[in-house]
Amino acid sequence: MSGMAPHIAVLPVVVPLLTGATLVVLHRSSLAFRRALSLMATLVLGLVVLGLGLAVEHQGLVVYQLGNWPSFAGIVLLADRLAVLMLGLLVLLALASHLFASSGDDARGPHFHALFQFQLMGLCGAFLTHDLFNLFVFFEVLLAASYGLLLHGQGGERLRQGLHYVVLNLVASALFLLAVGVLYSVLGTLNMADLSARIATLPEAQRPLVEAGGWLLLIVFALKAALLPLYFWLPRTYASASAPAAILFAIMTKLGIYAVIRVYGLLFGADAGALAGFVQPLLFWAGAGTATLAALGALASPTLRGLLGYLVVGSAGVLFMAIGLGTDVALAAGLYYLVHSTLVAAAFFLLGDWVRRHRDGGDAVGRVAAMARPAWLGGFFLVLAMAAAGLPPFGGFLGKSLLLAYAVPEGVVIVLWSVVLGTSLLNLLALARAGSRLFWQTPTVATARNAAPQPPSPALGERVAMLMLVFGLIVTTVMASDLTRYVAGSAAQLSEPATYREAVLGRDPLPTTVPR
Amino acid sequence: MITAAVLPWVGGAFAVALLLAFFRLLRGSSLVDRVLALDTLYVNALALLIVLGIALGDPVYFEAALLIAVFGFVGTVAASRYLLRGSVVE
Amino acid sequence: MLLPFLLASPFVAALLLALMPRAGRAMSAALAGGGAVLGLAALFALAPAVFGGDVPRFSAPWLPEIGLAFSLRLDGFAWMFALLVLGIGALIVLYAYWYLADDDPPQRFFASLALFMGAMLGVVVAGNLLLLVVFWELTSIASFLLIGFWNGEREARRGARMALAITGAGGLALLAGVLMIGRIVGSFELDVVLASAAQIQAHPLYVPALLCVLLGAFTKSAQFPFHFWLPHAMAAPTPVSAYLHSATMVKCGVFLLARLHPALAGSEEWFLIVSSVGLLTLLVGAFIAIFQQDLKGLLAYSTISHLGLITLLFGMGTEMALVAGVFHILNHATFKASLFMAAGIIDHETGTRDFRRLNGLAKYMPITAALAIAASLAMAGVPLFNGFLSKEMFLTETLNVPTVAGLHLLIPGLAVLAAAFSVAYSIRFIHDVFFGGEPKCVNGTPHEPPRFMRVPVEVLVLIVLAVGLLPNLTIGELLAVGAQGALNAPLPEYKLAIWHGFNVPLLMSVVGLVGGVALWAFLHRLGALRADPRASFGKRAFEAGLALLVAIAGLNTRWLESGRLPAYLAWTVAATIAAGAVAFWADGAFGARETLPAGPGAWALWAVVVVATLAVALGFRQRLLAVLVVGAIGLAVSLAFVFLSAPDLALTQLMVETLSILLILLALRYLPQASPRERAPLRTGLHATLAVAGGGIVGALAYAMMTQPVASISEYFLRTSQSEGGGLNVVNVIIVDYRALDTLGEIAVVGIAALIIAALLQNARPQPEVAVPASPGAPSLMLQLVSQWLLPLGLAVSLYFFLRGHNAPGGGFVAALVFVGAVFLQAMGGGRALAERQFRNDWTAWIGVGLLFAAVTGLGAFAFGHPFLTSSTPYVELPIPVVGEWLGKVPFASAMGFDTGVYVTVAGALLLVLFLLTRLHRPEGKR
Amino acid sequence: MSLEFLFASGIGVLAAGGFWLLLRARTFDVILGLTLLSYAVNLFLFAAGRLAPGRTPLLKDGVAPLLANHADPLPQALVLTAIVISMAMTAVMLVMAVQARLANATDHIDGREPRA
Amino acid sequence: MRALIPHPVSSLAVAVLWLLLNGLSNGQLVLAVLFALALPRLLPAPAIPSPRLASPIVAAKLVLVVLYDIVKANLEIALRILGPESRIHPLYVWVPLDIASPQGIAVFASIITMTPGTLSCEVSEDRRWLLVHAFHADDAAAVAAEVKSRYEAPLREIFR
Amino acid sequence: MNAMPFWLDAVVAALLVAGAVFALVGAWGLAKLRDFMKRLHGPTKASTLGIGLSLIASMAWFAWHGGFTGREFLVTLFVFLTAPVSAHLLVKAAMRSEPSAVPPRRPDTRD
Ligand code: NA
Ligand code: NA
Repeated sequence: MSGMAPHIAVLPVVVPLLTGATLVVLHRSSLAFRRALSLMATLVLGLVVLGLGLAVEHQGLVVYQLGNWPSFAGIVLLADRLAVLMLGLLVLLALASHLFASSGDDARGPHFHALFQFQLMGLCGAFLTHDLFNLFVFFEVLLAASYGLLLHGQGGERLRQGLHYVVLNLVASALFLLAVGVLYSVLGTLNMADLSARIATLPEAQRPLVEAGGWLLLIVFALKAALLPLYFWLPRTYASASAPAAILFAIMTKLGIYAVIRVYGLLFGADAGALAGFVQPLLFWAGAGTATLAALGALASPTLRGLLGYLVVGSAGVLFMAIGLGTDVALAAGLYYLVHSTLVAAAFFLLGDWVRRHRDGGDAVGRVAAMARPAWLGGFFLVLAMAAAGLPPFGGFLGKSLLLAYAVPEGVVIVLWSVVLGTSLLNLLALARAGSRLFWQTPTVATARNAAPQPPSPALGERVAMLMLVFGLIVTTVMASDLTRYVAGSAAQLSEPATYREAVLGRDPLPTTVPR
Repeated sequence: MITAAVLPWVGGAFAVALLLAFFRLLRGSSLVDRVLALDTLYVNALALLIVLGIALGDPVYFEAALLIAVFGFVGTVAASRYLLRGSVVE
Repeated sequence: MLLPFLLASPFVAALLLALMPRAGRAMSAALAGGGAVLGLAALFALAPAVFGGDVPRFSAPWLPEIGLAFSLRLDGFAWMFALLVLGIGALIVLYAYWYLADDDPPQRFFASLALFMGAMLGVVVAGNLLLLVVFWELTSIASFLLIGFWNGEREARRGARMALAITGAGGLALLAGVLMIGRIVGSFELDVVLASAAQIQAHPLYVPALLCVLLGAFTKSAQFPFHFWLPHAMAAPTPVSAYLHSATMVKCGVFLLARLHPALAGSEEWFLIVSSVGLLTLLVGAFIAIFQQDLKGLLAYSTISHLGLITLLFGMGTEMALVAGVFHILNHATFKASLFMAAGIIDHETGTRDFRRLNGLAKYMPITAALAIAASLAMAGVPLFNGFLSKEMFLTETLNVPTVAGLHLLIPGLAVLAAAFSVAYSIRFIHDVFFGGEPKCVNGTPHEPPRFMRVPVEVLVLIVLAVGLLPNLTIGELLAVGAQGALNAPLPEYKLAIWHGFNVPLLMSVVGLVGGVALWAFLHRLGALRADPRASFGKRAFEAGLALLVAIAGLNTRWLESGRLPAYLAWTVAATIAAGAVAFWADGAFGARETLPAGPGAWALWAVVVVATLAVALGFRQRLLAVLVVGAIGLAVSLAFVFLSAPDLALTQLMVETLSILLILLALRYLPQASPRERAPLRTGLHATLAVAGGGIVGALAYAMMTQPVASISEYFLRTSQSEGGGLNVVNVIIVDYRALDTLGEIAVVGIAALIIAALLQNARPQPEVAVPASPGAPSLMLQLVSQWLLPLGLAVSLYFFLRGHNAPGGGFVAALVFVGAVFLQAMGGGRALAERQFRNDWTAWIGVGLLFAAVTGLGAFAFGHPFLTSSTPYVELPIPVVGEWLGKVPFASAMGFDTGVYVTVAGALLLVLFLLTRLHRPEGKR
Repeated sequence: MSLEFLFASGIGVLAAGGFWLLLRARTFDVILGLTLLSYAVNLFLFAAGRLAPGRTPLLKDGVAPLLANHADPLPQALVLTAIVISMAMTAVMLVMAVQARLANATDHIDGREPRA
Repeated sequence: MRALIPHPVSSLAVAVLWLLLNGLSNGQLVLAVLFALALPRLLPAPAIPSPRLASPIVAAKLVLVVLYDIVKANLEIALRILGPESRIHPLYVWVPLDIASPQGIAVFASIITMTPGTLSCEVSEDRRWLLVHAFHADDAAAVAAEVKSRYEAPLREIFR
Repeated sequence: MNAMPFWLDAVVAALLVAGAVFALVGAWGLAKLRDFMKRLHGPTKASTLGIGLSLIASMAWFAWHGGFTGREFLVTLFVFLTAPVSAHLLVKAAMRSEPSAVPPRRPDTRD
């Protein structure tokens, strides 16, 4: 392991890649074997991320130059506290997804675990890469894998939503390339630190193109992260996914937000001159609109999982508002909320699957056959609903409190307060409505007769997965202070683009480029 | 010298041929016609590459010419099989 | 440590119950009651300190970043309230043990009840305002669970949701207010906040903070106009109602008013808002109460009215009014809890709560009747009962209100009116239930309840009487310590006594009593008390509002999240247009770089691209035709790459083009052969506009880019490709070396795509009528032969491209595509069966092997201490002396190993897909 | 008309055609639209390296390895990656289109025929 | 020999192809031999077995005849294409086949396509008839007789 | 690089011109003629020959300029090998779908 230490930053990409490839080679081996291999690899990934986290704590920024090329020429991976945070979250969700899937979902179609590992590879790569085009490539890897996971097990509705999801993402990929083209054409490089350095000294005449490139890129991220007016596809798609896929989707939305923080924080950060923070006002207002519409959507959603999709959108809206405020403290609060909302969404998707099973396949909130409703199911629903609606004592409450406490209620911040509090109320109403109908409504005589027999209680793996996520929620609540300090550290790190440039480019003298 | 003098005209002729084939591709009337036109398009493109190679004095475009020949054929076969049988491979 | 123990005991009980889903009624009640009793024990253990003037505190950090700490603080006021919560809580548990029916799940009930108790206790002892909000919201949740306990009933579910909506909204407002207070003061610690009245009230955020906090308090305490949720909470089991009305939930609000009184009260705003809301509530609640037909309904509106009274007192802002308010909280808790329990007994024994059916019960259950009448008299404020004492103090205080000139009689007058109302509804309660005829339509003959069900009522009525008769002895000290805590300052002079001599308040009391009796008699004679009460306006407004909200939400969902992809795409294109247009907003997008002249060749290719694109987009609905024209576009694009000195792109584009066409042809068979005409001119026009604008923006951006000067890192690649990357084809060296990670990702995508397709096609078998029918016939001899001849040659060509890639156009990807083409030609010539028989390969495994190969080659660098994907030694000479020299230098970068991985992955993936697609239409019964 | 203008206008036309077909509601049209769009995008990305007709594509003795003598190799490498990825995705889309038709009995992208 | 080189034609073709592609050098010669030996072996046996080739002289003569005919036929066709369309009289001809070898039939059909104004359209399933389309002809029998004598006869000698 | 001798230059030029003319005529036929079976003849023969001639020209040109590898010969061979097959398949497809291309009945079949 010590021999691997210098390479720890690349291992989050390599480990799932090797595992995925091996799983493809051994695609005819027993499912049990593939499950075990995939689980092992995910645990190893957890160790790797732990190691990387320690390295980041120790060194500040961990830079890895692939192919031993100078930073500006080759591809560079970079791990900072934010990346480690996202990776840690990913590993937790991945374990939950794996355990849940291994209870039977993975048997519904071939290649689940290979696709799962490729998905991890793509996500890890996207969290680590410091190269704009390489980010595109990892986006493609993780999206491709997500198409597979979304369609896993098929079904007409899943195909329908899958088509929408795939087409939209392909268009987004095209826009990504346009953005890369525009930025490269003016700035002549792809390394993010290098881009940042060049934007900082950009001649005024070239600013309009770079700005357009920045906006184009924002569309790409906004489509993934679910920002108005580009989130419309999300609720139905998430609602159609199986629970293990939906768990990973929960972090994919956050990936879009991560990309916004990473790219805009570095490229258009404090020292980007006239372009500093140029997207932030839009992020704030669009985030406000997103959160509001999502809260309304949650209220109107006819199914539980549709509602969950809206909750995901709503949390993205709040996060965008936090980013849009453009302060360290707001970003830190946002990051805390990000962790919490991701965990809640993941746990809720698991629960949604249980509910669906207990309802003979449907999770419609309307007046349909009532479900068999063991108390534990209702208990989990209660806890998750409280967490999701931002009710105390869970992290949602703490996160929103952090956000509000850090922002003086004056000017646009009043909008922030109103939206955060107002959407909390709407979410509360929606969840109460859904919960009371799902768990409290008694069956009519006719439907009771047709009601399915009590389904078997969830498999051990599923229960462990759920407990893991709930435990994560409790940890984010109880250890809120430690987590807050960590994310504040991340935000502080991000607020110093110069540090990144120094760390990435400092060791290689840049080639002289003469405009021609 | 003569070669150099005729090359633009030769290239132009192949280009015109290409456009004629393109006209037929758009005009039809039947699908078979259009497959034939596309095939001819490929063949003339190949010729253009040869001419370009001579003009540049660089054989680097030979690979492209070879691939146009091979894949033009594969494409024509597939399309005509689709027309002929309704399936490309049985 | 006693303080956390005090708070923990009900929570522990709740948690234990939550973990014991099968606990019986006795077990559940014992646990919940145990929690209350343990808490009481702790409370009494703390009593000496508190009564001695000490304030026990406890604090643990939670989220110091914003000042949230787990701080507990037990001053006299908190002690008094804790006593209410736990004491009445214990009685409620005892009562509920008897009250619950056999099919009510006891574990759920008592767990929720214990949670409720704990949450309320938390509000009371919280020493940090944010922590108070935490428990505050918990009370909302717990009450939601309890109100909806009989979940089979629609009214219960609705009532629970309404309560949650109103009090939840109030909780969020409270959070906002508390956050603002915290911002003003710099701390959420109650000690600090209570000592910062001047600072708070001078701050510009004071009014918003006050409004938010009051919103929280008013919603929770059911103050007008938020009062309507409370009567609907009556759907809860009666013990819950009793608890909710006496010691918890609605008392939260008035508790908060008292708690923050030292910090927030005293200002004009406070007085105006709080007292007017209190006054209105006092009147409205009392008036509506008279006309209720439901026993619990009457009690509920009575509660609203009494809470209004308390609010009014707190609004007055004087010290003595605060004392009166605290006193009335205590009194109201006792008589209202006993009244509810009595009502529960009546309901339990008769099966109805309708005044029109309940008559003359005094005959059947005399003891209960006596208890209920005693409690009602306290509610009416009749002397010798505890309600009289605090009401008298209230009337006194109304006279001291500093009001605007000319209106100084308004408040005392309205207070007397309210007193009359309360007398009227109390009489109605007594008369309609216990006297005046025989009960109607009741199952069996009513009788007294089980002995122990009555005990809690007896205890409470005893307190009512004891306090009413001997106030100083019984409650003097408790009130003093409680009021002192609430005031956070020395107590004013006051005297607890039944008789203060003849004075104005006494006169007001008498007028109220007489007026109340007269009012009741008048209404009774009129028959106005027999009519059905109308559904409350508040409830109707709330439900209409909610329905409107849901309708708007549904409209929004239908309109924006329509499930129609074209709409989503239209938004995306519109966003693209907006983003791109930014470049042209300001001057400068177009640079001054010199442009190149366009020759006829360029014009020809341009014409082909433009005409073909228009044809595909607008003209050709027949799909095969469209595919062919797209093929022509692809060819033109390849030629463009050729002319622009990019042979690798030309090769790749050309082959990918052909392969895509092959794939499309394979799939097209299972799709309609032509696109239908669309009939939505408006939408079509919009789409056309978007498409043209989008294309225009993209084109303009492209042109703008090309007119800007360049300052690229690319020259580095040109300069080092040969010396350090070992190849003359810079593009290929970039792909397999400088940016090998991109390529690794790219082939992973190809592999993943193949896996997805394999998964999708695994069990697919189209119905015969879906596909274009295949015509029979022998395979073409000529094709078969040619494909057969070309196979080994194709393989050789493939190897040629592979080996040359580093120094000439080509490389692993192109080579793999050549291989795929050759194999596919074989399948077209000889049929799928033949080709599959010939290539018994596990193409899926190829994908994995290729990826492993590429990755492991990259990992090889670790052995030399280099990073992932570091390529080594550009050229090797074979070590054998003579042979090596004879052969010459063989270019061999280890990046070729990587390229091998590319080759194998791509070939495996494409062949897997192609063969699967050809197998889609297999004969019935065969796999 | 400069070469750059021709090139850019060609990109624009391809992109417009791509957007237009994407907005049609049939799976097959969408696939064609994506194909056209990816042509446009690939040419666009290539254009980011500027146009360099008639240059030596490979390194060669006697030709200095400068951007003045060669087409910019970096965008080419990017376009290569992009081409391959878009091919893979086209394949996925195609198969999904077929499966959706088989499952929903229509090739409408929303899985149901619009009401007339 | 047969064990070492199971598909001699194939191997020869690979070797020649490799050298044509890469030019002649010592290293490439080694590779050519290597691939010539390896590739046909790696690949599965062809569905239609390789024919035995005889009479190389006849074959060489045929190649020359065909090349001459190609040029001649193209000139003819070019003139007719450039002339008025009304003067073109196309015609279908069924040509009975005497040659049996599948490779022979294929080559015959190919030659017909490349040469005098004719196109081979279809080989009947029993391989006894070849449908030919003539660009401009008046006498079907004459067309059949010409192609049979000019190409089929030598081919029958070559593919025995 | 020394200039080609006049005769070689002339041959190369002639081959190129001839090739271009044939290809042009073939394409002209494709574009002009009104009947599929007539149109087919032009491209299959003339264009193929046109390619062949230019390939030979290219071979000769590079032979003199030191780049001879015989690869053009390979392409020529390939084109000549595959053009008849393409044409063959196209005719078969046309005979199935084009009314004007329906062939007469085989002489040895009765009814
Ligand atoms: Na009555
Ligand atoms: Na290297």
